[in-house]
Amino acid sequence: MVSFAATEEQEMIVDSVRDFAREQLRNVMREADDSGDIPADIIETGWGLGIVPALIPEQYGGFAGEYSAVTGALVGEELAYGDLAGAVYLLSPLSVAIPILLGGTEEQKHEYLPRFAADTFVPATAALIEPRITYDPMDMYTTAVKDGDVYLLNGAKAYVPLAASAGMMLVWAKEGDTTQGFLVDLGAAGITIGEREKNMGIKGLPTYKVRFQDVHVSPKCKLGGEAGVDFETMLDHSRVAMSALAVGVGKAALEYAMTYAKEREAFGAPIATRQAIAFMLAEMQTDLDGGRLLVWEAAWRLDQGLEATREARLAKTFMDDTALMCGDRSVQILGGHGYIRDHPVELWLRNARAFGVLDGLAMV
Amino acid sequence: MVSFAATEEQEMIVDSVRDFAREQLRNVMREADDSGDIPADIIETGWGLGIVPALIPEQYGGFAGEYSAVTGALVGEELAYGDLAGAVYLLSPLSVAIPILLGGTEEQKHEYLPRFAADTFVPATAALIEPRITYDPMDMYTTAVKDGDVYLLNGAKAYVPLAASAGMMLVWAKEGDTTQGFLVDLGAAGITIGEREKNMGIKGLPTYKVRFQDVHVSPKCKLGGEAGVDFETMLDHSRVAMSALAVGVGKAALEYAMTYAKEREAFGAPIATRQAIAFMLAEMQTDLDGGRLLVWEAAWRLDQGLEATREARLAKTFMDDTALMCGDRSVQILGGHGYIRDHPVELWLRNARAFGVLDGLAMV
Amino acid sequence: MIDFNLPDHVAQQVAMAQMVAEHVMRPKSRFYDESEHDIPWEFVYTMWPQMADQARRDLDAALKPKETNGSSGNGAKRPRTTNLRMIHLIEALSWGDAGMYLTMPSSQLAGAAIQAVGTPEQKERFLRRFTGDTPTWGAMCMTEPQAGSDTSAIRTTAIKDGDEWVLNGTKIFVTSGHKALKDSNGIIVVWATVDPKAGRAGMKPFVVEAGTPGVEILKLEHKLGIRASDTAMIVFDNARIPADHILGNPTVLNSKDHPEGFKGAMKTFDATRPIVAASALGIARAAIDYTKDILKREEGIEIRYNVPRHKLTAAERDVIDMEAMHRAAWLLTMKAAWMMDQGLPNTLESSECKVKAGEAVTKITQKAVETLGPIGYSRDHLVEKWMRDAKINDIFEGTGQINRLVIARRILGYTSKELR
Amino acid sequence: MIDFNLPDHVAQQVAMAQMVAEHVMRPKSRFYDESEHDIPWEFVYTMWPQMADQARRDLDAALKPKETNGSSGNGAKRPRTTNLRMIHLIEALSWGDAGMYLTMPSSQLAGAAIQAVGTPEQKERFLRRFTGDTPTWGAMCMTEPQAGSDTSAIRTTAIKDGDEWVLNGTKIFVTSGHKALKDSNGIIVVWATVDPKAGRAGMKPFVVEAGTPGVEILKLEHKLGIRASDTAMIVFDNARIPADHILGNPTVLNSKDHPEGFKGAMKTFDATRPIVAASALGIARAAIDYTKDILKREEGIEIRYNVPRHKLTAAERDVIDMEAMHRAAWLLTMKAAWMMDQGLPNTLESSECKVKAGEAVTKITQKAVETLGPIGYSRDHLVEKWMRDAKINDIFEGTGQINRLVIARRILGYTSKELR
Repeated sequence: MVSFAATEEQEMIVDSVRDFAREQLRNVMREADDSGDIPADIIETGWGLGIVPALIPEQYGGFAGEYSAVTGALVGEELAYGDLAGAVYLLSPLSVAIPILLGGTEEQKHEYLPRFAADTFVPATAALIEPRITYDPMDMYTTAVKDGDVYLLNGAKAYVPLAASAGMMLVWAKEGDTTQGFLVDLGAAGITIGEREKNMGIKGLPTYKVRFQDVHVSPKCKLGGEAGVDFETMLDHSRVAMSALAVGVGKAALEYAMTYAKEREAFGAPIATRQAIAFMLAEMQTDLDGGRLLVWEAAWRLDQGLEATREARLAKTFMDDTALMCGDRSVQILGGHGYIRDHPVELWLRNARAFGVLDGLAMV
Repeated sequence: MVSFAATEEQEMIVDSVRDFAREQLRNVMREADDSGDIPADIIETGWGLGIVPALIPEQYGGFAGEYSAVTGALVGEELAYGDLAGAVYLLSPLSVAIPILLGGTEEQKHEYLPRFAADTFVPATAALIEPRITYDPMDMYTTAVKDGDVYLLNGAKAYVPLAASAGMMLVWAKEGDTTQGFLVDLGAAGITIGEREKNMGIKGLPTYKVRFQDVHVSPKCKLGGEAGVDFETMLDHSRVAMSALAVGVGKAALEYAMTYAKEREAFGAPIATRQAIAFMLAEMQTDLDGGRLLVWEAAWRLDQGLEATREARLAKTFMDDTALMCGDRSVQILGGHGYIRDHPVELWLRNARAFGVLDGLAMV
Repeated sequence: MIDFNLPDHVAQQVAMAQMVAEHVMRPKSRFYDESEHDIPWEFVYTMWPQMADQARRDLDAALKPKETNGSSGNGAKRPRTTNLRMIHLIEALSWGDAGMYLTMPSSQLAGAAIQAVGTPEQKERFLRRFTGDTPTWGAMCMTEPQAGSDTSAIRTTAIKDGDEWVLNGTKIFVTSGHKALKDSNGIIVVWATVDPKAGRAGMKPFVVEAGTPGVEILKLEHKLGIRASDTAMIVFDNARIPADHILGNPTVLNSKDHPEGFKGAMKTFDATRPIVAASALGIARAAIDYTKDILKREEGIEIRYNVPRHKLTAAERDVIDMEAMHRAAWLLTMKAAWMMDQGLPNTLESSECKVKAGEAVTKITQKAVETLGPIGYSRDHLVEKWMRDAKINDIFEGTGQINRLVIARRILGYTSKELR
Repeated sequence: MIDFNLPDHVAQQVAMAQMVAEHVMRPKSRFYDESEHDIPWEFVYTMWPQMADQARRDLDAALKPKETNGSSGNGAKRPRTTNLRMIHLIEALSWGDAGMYLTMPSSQLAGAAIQAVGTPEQKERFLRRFTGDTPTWGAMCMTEPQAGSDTSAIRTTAIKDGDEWVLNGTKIFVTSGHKALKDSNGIIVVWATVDPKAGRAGMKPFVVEAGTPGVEILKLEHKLGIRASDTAMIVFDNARIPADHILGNPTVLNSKDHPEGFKGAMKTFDATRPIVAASALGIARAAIDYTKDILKREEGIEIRYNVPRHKLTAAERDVIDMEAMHRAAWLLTMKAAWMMDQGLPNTLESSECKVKAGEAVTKITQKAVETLGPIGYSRDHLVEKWMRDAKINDIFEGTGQINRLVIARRILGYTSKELR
């Protein structure tokens, strides 16, 4: 039965996440952008919300929650409203945990999932994006080739979050015609973690280039075992999650611009009373509200086990553009003030541009 | 030396064309859209302006003028400002005359060009567009194959103007890897002229589907003789010409909407005093002015004998969108009144949509 | 729980509407586009029995004193789905033909106004005719030559003369006006001012029945699209109607704080804008379906949804952009309807879905014509018609500009004085 | 005759500027982006000799009584090409680096104001320093914290006290303010009101020299882009300047018909907006070149300009759209400059090119980042920087919104009262 109301349980989770995102993440956002560091205690506080452990079923040591992409979307929007870099940082373990949950063998679940039920932040990361302009998650340049008893990984990845601190890494590579996941230890021979990357935005999130040269991976570390996984569904999850984050960034930009436009006077009245400004805001609101529903529908389909590739793509297409539009317009509405770092809108413009570019950066 | 000023001679031509377009073409525009007919005397009056004969060099019986794509663009804009259907109708002989002028052999020039120096309208037409969604002038489905002494034409064309009344037709077909032109008599065996087409817009212009089944064409009727012609340049000319027409249609829509918006009151003031309306008009003006310059530059390059494929494409890309935008916004600005046939804007919206669709319809 | 499953009973009705759209409407779509103002009787008769049946049930429910509040129609416990059902049906019928859909025989906006503020007697008197055997139409007369978006500029007057109101003025853009007054024994609801000096507070709705002397149809508009639907210009020349044909409170509350007549009109927008949005999106879906179908059938192009944007062909990306816009607008429309069903205020959401749907259908159909090229522009195919039909949706029930203003005022907390 | 051939002498200078852009600016582009507020001395010293030379010739010409009118600089017969030359040079330098271009040592807008309305004595006194051996900067102080687009809200005051004007107030967004006051013996032109009650009529420009007591730089802004350029906040705390440092007529003409001080400021926009547009389009060209280059070099993709739109790949179509927008904006800019050179009024054209260039560079650079994907977003490449640099062009010298208003007023014939 059609409904646009979240469950009470979801409301509770969202409320606690919202408080954290607004009061804590947002407070360190600018400093993290400058320094490149999100304070560890903020991450620990965020971890303490229990978002990740709550997803791990009881038999794997978690809190017996059930993974829901819809809940993930609600949480993602709130976190990204606080700060995108912080959101991706905090949720990065999910880019390992969720694929295992969705596609891992029973052994893999038993071995890896309990690690995510820890009391303190568990840095983990997925290596997906490649430093090519024709980067395509469904058709990777990084390869995995079975060579006797092991798989050999070769290739190069970029935008790998937390690669320097993560204990566990899920590497996505092309095996035959499909993309498959391989759980590797970051200390394995043949893995070179490059210098920390310098990016236009999400600068509070440490990302790295990682090279793989004949890295040996045991077959039991191939996600889903011999048969592997249905990567397209994983990608659908990631695209929906990223789109939820995009809604949060767009909303942050809209609200800030709205407040500013009501306060800023020009020609004898607040600039928000001029149609040019008011219409920009109305369109931002409309597209964010529409985009949020695209995200919800795609997430709901994933939760229902329905085919969702088309819906995930529609949500992503729409939100890639909408987030950027909101970032750009928020700077425009603030004018010269939007261009300087005293206000956060320039940061959101930089962060918003990530969405159309870094496909697969996060999974929520 | 950079200059944006037309020559005095051009100004004179443009002035006379402008008067004709505004006073005569515009007057019959709505009726022609309803009835499908542009009165013959209007066409004769337009022909009397001497646009076509003036292009034919003296040695071929003309007025010794020199063909200039820039002049063509200036004239095209003015005519289309009056009415697009009338403009294409009146200038349709050029889609035969110009290719001959640019690429015909000396014999072809002597044989055909004098016909266009006549005192009365010379209906002639080019068959270029094909009824396929993947229609591509550089890669036609209609073929010309040398079979002994003759070329055999096979295929189907659409949007062929005046096919039922024209004496002469230039058929563009694929020969080998290139597109080549063939001058055919409309009475030739194997040519079937279909029913008059029913189109969304430019309804005053009669267009037809034409089929070719093993139509025999003598090699001396192949444009440019054995070697053929550089069709890409012809297409550049056509694209520039079409873009000039697009400027005219867009300008007609803008000016009408502007006048309406200054007169129409709502909420106590002319709607043009509201930023939402005023900004739409400002953007239409800006894009039309920019588009016109793209057209001029591409036309100028053609006149200079410079490579102009890129510039023609940029002009066309920009004006396809801009004309449609102007048509759409003019309807929007008139609101409910824009939707009814008492005002011309709905007609311009339909006509404007032709530009992104009917590549190669006219050559000016 | 956030859920996108349509209830079974709605899904079944939608499937039926889609059948009607495909088999009754589509085959005649071009005919009624070319024969402007001919009435598509086959469609009218197909729809009438269920329209009459629905009207009877609505009227009976409205006249049962206890259940006028309407949160649940038949005493059943299931949540209200009236608006959700409505938008789905209209979307399906508009996929068939938006012009024909507008000829659907019903009391339309006139009925909505009477249901909203009429007395039980008025409901019985004016709406019973929509439950009989003969297709009957209602129509709303709001716009005037000098009063479009700015309804406060309405000049039609209603002067009390003894037991009667005397109407004078001209109304334009009356959808189904001819059908209500000439092709059936229908009604029209006319907005007129009882006190020109009172501004919007003086504006009141009046019911005028077919056959009333002094009511003439001056012309039927020739339009860009939705040509199956009649759009009438109606002149009132000392048209006399009984005193009790006024809807709602006849008193003029001069205070600016009580423009209640007008508020009534505005409130109907909350219900009607999602309906217009749904109709728009039916057209948009038709255009998308057709485009995808031809791309696949003629050129073997199937849209690859899992390929990154930069690796797509231009045509693929256009289709995906079209679908994304369409779906976003549709979900906004669903939400606005769902909120209405839940009894939640939905002015913001109604305007949002109207803005997005009006813009989406305009862009989508224009792009569909372009994508199909020479085929798109030809009247041998329906795409060009859909482009023409589409445009009205960015105009009526509040232009895109008016609805942006509504949204902006809501989110900024401005009055229409502060932001205009 | 309509002609797009650049005169040889301009073409040669442009080629030189392009060399500087490529070899002096580009290699340091990233460095000065990261080291915000460091002065790119190598660029400054490269440019200084010709800037000083040009300044000397301009000043000498201005001081020769007969030829101040400026339709022809050196008595030569050839048509004036000052503005055409200027936009081409700036376009080329901004292709190199727009932030560094803004550090170009010259009198900049301050010089333009003095040249426009200064007396010969003022020109000599204030502008001679720009002809010497040491790089020197000028700067314009207009914007205040509460007065951006709305310059009538300026609150900085100039009070006559004996032989001096006393300035009090705060100016922000002063481009090269630090370089003018601290890094050289430069000047700034400060807009202040001599009569707060007189509105725009009371606004006058004053020249303030480096070293004037009471003038302090409160901070340098940290910006999204153009980080090589300093953007200063300057405070005037009882700063005293000689009486003859006022530019133009010191009398306040209270009539609304003579807001001449402000008109002077507005008039400079006709010259400066094409310059900003040119700078924007230099950035845009850089982004297009880079995108095409990588597409070709790394992926073997060459743009096919003769293939119909619907048969292109998405990437090809994006590039073509980018190029079309860019070229349209550039031709508008050329025309606005050409009109200025011809002595034709170009307010409309100046705003048109500014609107289109600001919009084009924003969209083009944002799209370039997207097209290059992971490479576009990385600070290992300059595309992300260009996207950041770009955005200012839709904001300064009149936002896109302000310039749309200017255009609309021109074409509709409205005053700023009628359309605001």
